[in-house]
Order: sequence, then structure tokens, then C-alpha cells
Amino acid sequence: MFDFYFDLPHWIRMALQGLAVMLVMFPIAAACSMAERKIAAWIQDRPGPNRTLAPILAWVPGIGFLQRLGIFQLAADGGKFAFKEDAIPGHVNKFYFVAAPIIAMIPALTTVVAVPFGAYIDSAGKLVPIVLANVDLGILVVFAVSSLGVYAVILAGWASNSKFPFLGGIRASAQLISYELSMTLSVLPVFLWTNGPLAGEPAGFTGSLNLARVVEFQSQAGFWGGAWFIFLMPLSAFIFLVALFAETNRQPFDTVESEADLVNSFGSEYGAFKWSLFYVAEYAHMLIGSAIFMILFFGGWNPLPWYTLSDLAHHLNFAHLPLVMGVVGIGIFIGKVLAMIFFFMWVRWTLPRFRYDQVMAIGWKKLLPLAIANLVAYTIGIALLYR
Amino acid sequence: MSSDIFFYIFAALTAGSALAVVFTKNTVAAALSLLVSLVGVAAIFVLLDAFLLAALMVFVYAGAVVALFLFIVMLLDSQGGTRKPFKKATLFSGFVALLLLIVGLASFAQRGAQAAIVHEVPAAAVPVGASLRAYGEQLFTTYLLPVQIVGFLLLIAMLGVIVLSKKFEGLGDIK
Amino acid sequence: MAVIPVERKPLTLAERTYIPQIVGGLRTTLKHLFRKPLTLEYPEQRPALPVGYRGVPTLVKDPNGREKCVSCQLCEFVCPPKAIRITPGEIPEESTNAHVEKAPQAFDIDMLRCIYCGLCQEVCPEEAIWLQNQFSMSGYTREEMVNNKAKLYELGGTLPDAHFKWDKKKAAEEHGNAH
Amino acid sequence: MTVGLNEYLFLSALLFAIGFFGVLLRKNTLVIYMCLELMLVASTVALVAFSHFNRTMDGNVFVFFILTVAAAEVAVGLAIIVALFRRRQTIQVEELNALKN
Repeated sequence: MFDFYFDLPHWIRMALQGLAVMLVMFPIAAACSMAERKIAAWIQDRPGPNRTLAPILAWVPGIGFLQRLGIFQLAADGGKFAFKEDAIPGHVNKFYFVAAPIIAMIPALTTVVAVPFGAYIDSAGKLVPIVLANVDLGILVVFAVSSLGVYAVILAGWASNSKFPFLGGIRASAQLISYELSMTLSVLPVFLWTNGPLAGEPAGFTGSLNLARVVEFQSQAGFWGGAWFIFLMPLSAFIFLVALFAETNRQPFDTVESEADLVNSFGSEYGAFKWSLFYVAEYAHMLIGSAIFMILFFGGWNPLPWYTLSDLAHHLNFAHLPLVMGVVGIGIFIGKVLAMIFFFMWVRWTLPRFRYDQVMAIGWKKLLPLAIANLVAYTIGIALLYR
Repeated sequence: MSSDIFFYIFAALTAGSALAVVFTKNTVAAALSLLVSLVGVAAIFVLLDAFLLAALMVFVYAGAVVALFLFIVMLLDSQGGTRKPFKKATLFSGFVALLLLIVGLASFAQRGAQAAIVHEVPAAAVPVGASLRAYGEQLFTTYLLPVQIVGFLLLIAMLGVIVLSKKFEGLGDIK
Repeated sequence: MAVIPVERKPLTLAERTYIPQIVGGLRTTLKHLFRKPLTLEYPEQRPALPVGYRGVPTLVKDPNGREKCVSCQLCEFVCPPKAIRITPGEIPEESTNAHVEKAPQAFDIDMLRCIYCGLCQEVCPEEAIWLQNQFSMSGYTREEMVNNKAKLYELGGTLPDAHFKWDKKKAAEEHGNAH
Repeated sequence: MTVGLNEYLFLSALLFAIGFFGVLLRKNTLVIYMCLELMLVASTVALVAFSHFNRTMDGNVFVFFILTVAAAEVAVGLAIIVALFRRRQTIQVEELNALKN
């Protein structure tokens, strides 16, 4: 059925896959901004955007429900951003000012390549992860590329050539570097565990930071095999979560774009389409971060702990249909990621913002020692366990 | 070979942005050119099958070191400033260095033509530098002492930075 | 006044991690997530106005259809932002209300200046100007936002009158029962 | 012509030379630092290339140490520059000539 697709040259297939992922990412990221407004409204006991409606659709029965959900607001916002006059202030450094939103999008969309988002069973009965580039380095690629995201904020702040964006840029560079450390240290126990001597590795296995492997590791048989890592290493998950909030500039760590003291910082000189690119990039970062969190600690595309996607496929009898299984796996995974995004928003409307010195103190004085202690403890524990 | 084209593209990118580091007036632009150059080097590493090093290059250098540079550039706000003409000694030494460079590169090219540098080593099944375990084994067996020394160096560097950036009280009269 | 120093309790370990508090906060916000919105969806739903609401100032007539204003200009005088402009005029001899002598020829309230203070209503000896329930004034031009006399009476309508002061006065004049 | 060790070494030498000229010619301490970094990176290119073409791990492992040392060096160096700037309000090398006389 899909032979024509597999007959295409390799690079065209790759390009199509990348394009497909981007075409999914971009609308989800945009829809997240809408969801953010709706959830903000619901938590604050108000209905949120619920008026927008394309006039030609008004006769469709049941459209009122979608209208109340604010679905069409998304199109209206997007249209506005696309057609609004894109003013460039006179005092900015034009080249870097225009380059900054583009640079924001690059790492946000590039990291997707190393993130697996589903699996299917091929004709040989082998579980194959669905991922653009199934590289050995997995998590390291994601960390490395996403660490470039800071330049967008720094550049935007510097090129804007005004005070608040500049301060925001400086804050961003310090904050992102600070929390990257704890984040990297917090995931090390996971990979120590998956690469341990008893990890059930095939012969000739050379150690891997592959993300799909982490999910496979969490979908083994038995009590310890099927346990998600959130149960095995809750402290790692907690540190990763906190660092993730800081890395994505979300409340309570959004000192970079705090409108109260920095007037939205790097965004303050931007408008229209360039501003919306920053927003989409932020949500794309959140999506990737949530995806990594789900893969590392919440079993990826497995529906429940100790109940894997293959189990589900065998029970519902679609294991022999790779397409169905792939779609179900991706669906479960995206559902989990969206739940995580909801958690981001939920926290945003619950906690007040930390002061900048508090952010730094938490990062260096609390989270980093905690991450190091966690790493040392798990290293010793795993060494003892496998001796 | 397609990887040849990639080598020339990334080599040109790396060298070009390295030149931009040297010749641009704006310090921020210099830091960003350094960033591009480092990413180019990471791409060269990928061509050499050193994927881990490429990722580390981007992670450590491009992600942290250049960000630190930019942070300091913005903190000190040193925008170019006036440029004095070079002294004669500088120009002379620069000229000598250029001569040496030309001689060195020419000898490279000549030796390369003789193709005597590389002894043909049989190709391994897995390219060197592609497996993580190889790195781990090397680091914790052959190179254990350097690893520990480097760890110690990092600790000392950290202490040094803390001491340097601390404002001491009562030392104001020492100039 | 005695000063009572209150010893601040040191935080427990659980409190210092903030986590129980954060979880409590999350529970609160989650409760609100499923609560019915408190929002009044304005153009469709209208707020219930309390008695004595001070909306747009209007001119009223008494139940006999006589305009109450006698253009004494007290409101014009008292109006803090000088929003009211009255042009007094005579009441023609042949009118049944000729004994009132004066009535406004023109009565303009500039709603771009009005601050809804209610002093005009307060000061009016004839109870002719009232701040009523109307609260939403809008227009496309500045001229539209000036309420002239006709508009003011249209907005004001008729209010019940307990006194019929001028009718009594006329009756007293005619029947010679002057004060 | 296939790309062999020579091309990589040529690139390495070129990068090193560019960095060297930067150190020589620039007056801004920060830019001099960046050029030093360029020189270090140039050496890593050579090491990785040697390692790849000789099929040994040593060059690759050595790059680790270079990266670590570079990170430490940047941290200390930038701290020194900041301290210098606090004291002298300049980071231009020709103005930092207290030891000249």
C-alpha cells in the first residue's frame, strides 16, 4: 500500500519525515498558546476566549461548542500575527534583531529529530521505535542542540538596544547555563541504570544514550522491568522537572520575560510575526522537554506502568498492524506530553514568580548539590546492586 | 563522494567565521562568529565519526562557553572603541608569522602529495569514536590519572573564579 | 499601646522545601478549574442594577407630561467638570404652565466630560435631573456624545411625582389661597 | 579527490593560524580570548582527524581533556577580565600597561 513511499530516495523520505514532524509540531505549539489562555481562564473562574467564529461556519450545527472552546480564536490570532505590520524599531541592530526569532526556532525544531515518539512491531516481530534519527547519543543531542536556544534570547535582548530586553538577555544567559547543569546531572542515573551490567543487553552492546532504549527498558517484563523510572528515581525526576521549568522559562522561573519588572524583556521590542515565532519556539521547547520527561520517567508510549504498548496491542489484537500500532503509540505519547503541558500551565497559574536572586540561589545552592548527591547515591547503589 | 562536499562546505564555514572573529569590530558579532565556527567544527567531527565529541563540542563550547563570553561582553559593554594603528613590531611579527604559516602549509601540501603520512590501517567494522563504551573504557583505564587531574583542575578553577569574583573588603587602598 | 513581640515560628523541613505548600496550591487551582465561571457575559447577560444606581444623567417629566426643569442653572453651576450647558428660555404666555415662567430652551450634557458625580441631581430644586439606570453611552463622534434636550427627555422618561408643586401653586394662585 | 588526513590537518592549521593572528592583532582582551579558544579548537580538529585516520581512540580521548581545560580556562580567564575591568575600567590591552616602566 505504501510501496511508492519506500521507493522514494532516502533523502526525500527523510525530508518528508522531518516536514511531517514539523507540520505536527507547529500547530500543536500554536494550539498550546490557545490552551494556555483557556486554562488560565478556567482556573480563574472565567470562560476565556469564546466569541470568535468564522461567519461562513455559523450555520454548522454544534459549531457553538467549538466556538465556546475558542478553537477559531487560534486562526484569528494566527491571521493577525501573519498580517500585522511587522515594525522594526529604528534603534535596533537590524540583522541580529531579525535573526533572533529565526535562531529561536532552529533548536526548538531541530531537537525533534532525536526524540522517539512511538513504536510498532515489524514483520519480524521486533519492536521498532518511530524516530527521525535513531542516534546512539539521543539525550546528548537533545541537550546540546537545545542549549543553543539561549542565543535567541541573548541576541534578541542585545539587538533590541534598549534596557529591559538587554537585562532579560543577561538574565537568560545566566539562568539557562545554571539549570543546564542540574538537568544534565539529574538524568545520568537513568542512563547508568539502563546501561548497567544486568541491563539485559545483547552481545556486543557498547553502551548508549539512546532515548528509545530507555523506553524499551521501561517496558520489560517483571516488576522491576516494567516500573517507570519515576518510581525508581523520583528525586531525579523532580530535579529534572524543576530544571525543565527553568530551562523553558516557565513560571515560577520566568524571570527572563517577567512583565512586572522587565516589561516582557526580550519580547518588548518585537511585534507581529517575529514575536509569535518566539512564542511558538517557547512552546516547542516545552513540548520537547515534556517529551523527554515522559520518555525518561513516565515510560514513553506505554499506556500504564507494568502494561506496555505491546501488551495493549496483543490484548486488542492489532499487534500485526504496524500502522495501527504506530498511531496508537504516537497517540498515547502525544496524550502524555499534552498532559505534561497542562501541568506546566497549571503550575503557571498556581505559583508566583521567584525573584531573580532566588532563582539563582535555588539553582546553585539547592538543586545542583541535590543533583550531585542524587547522582553519587545512585552510582553507589547501582554499583552495589550489580556487583 | 558526498561527504567530501560536506567537508568543504563546513571547512569553509568554519574558516570563514573564524576570520570573522578576528576581523569584525563588534565584540558581540565576534562571539557569534565564534559560535558559528564551533558549530562548523562540530560538523567536521561528525564527518570524522566522532559523534560524542561533536555533541560535547556543541554542548560545552557552543552552549556554555560562548554564552559565557556573550554574558561577559554584555556585562562589560565593550563596544569596539577606537582603534590605534599597529606598531611596527606587531606588523613585523605578523608578517613573520604569515611567512611561517605559508611555509608550513606549503610543506603540508607537498607532503600530502607524497601521501606518506598515513600508513594504511585496515578499516574497523565500527568507526573509531562512534561507540560510547570505548570512550568510557579509555577514560577510566589508560587515562585515569589525567581524568583525575582534570577534575582537580576544574575544582581549582572553580575556587579561583569564586575568589576572583568576590569583592574583598578593606583592600580599596591597594592600587 | 503595648507592643507584643510575636515569635516567628521556624519553618519545618517540609515547609522549607515548599512542596506541601505547592501541592496545596495546585489542589486549590485544580478545584477552580472545574468550577463554573463567575463571569457575566455582558452583551447577552445584563448586570442587575441596585436601587439608587447612578447612571447617565437624564431629564424627567412629571406624570402630567410637563417638563420639570425651570432652568435655574444650579446644576450648570455646580457641575464640577462643566459638562452641562443650559440656555434658558421663556415659557410662552398662552401655555398652561405660563406661571412657571422659565424652561430650558436648550439643555446639553456633554457625556465626554460628565463624571457621573450626581451633584446635579443633588442640587436640583425641582427634582428634574436624575441619574438613572442607563450606564452605557457610546458614539462615533464627539458630537454624538453630547446629549441634547430631546435626547435627555427620551432617556429620562417620566418619574412619579409626589408633590405636583407647580400645579398646587397655580391652584393656590387661582383660589386665592396664597401662603 | 577524496578528503583525507591532509585536508583535515590543513583546516586545523588554518584555524590555528587565524586564531594566532587574532591573538597577535586584536587589542580587545575578550576577542584575544576568543582567538585563543579558536586555537584550542584547531588542535582538537587535528587530534580527532589523526584518531580517525589512525583508528585509535587516543586522539578522541585527548579532546575530552582539551574541552575540560578550555572550559576551566574560560571560566578563570573571564573572571580575571571582569576583575580587571572593575579595577581599570578598560579591557584594551594597550591601556593595561602598568608593568611597562
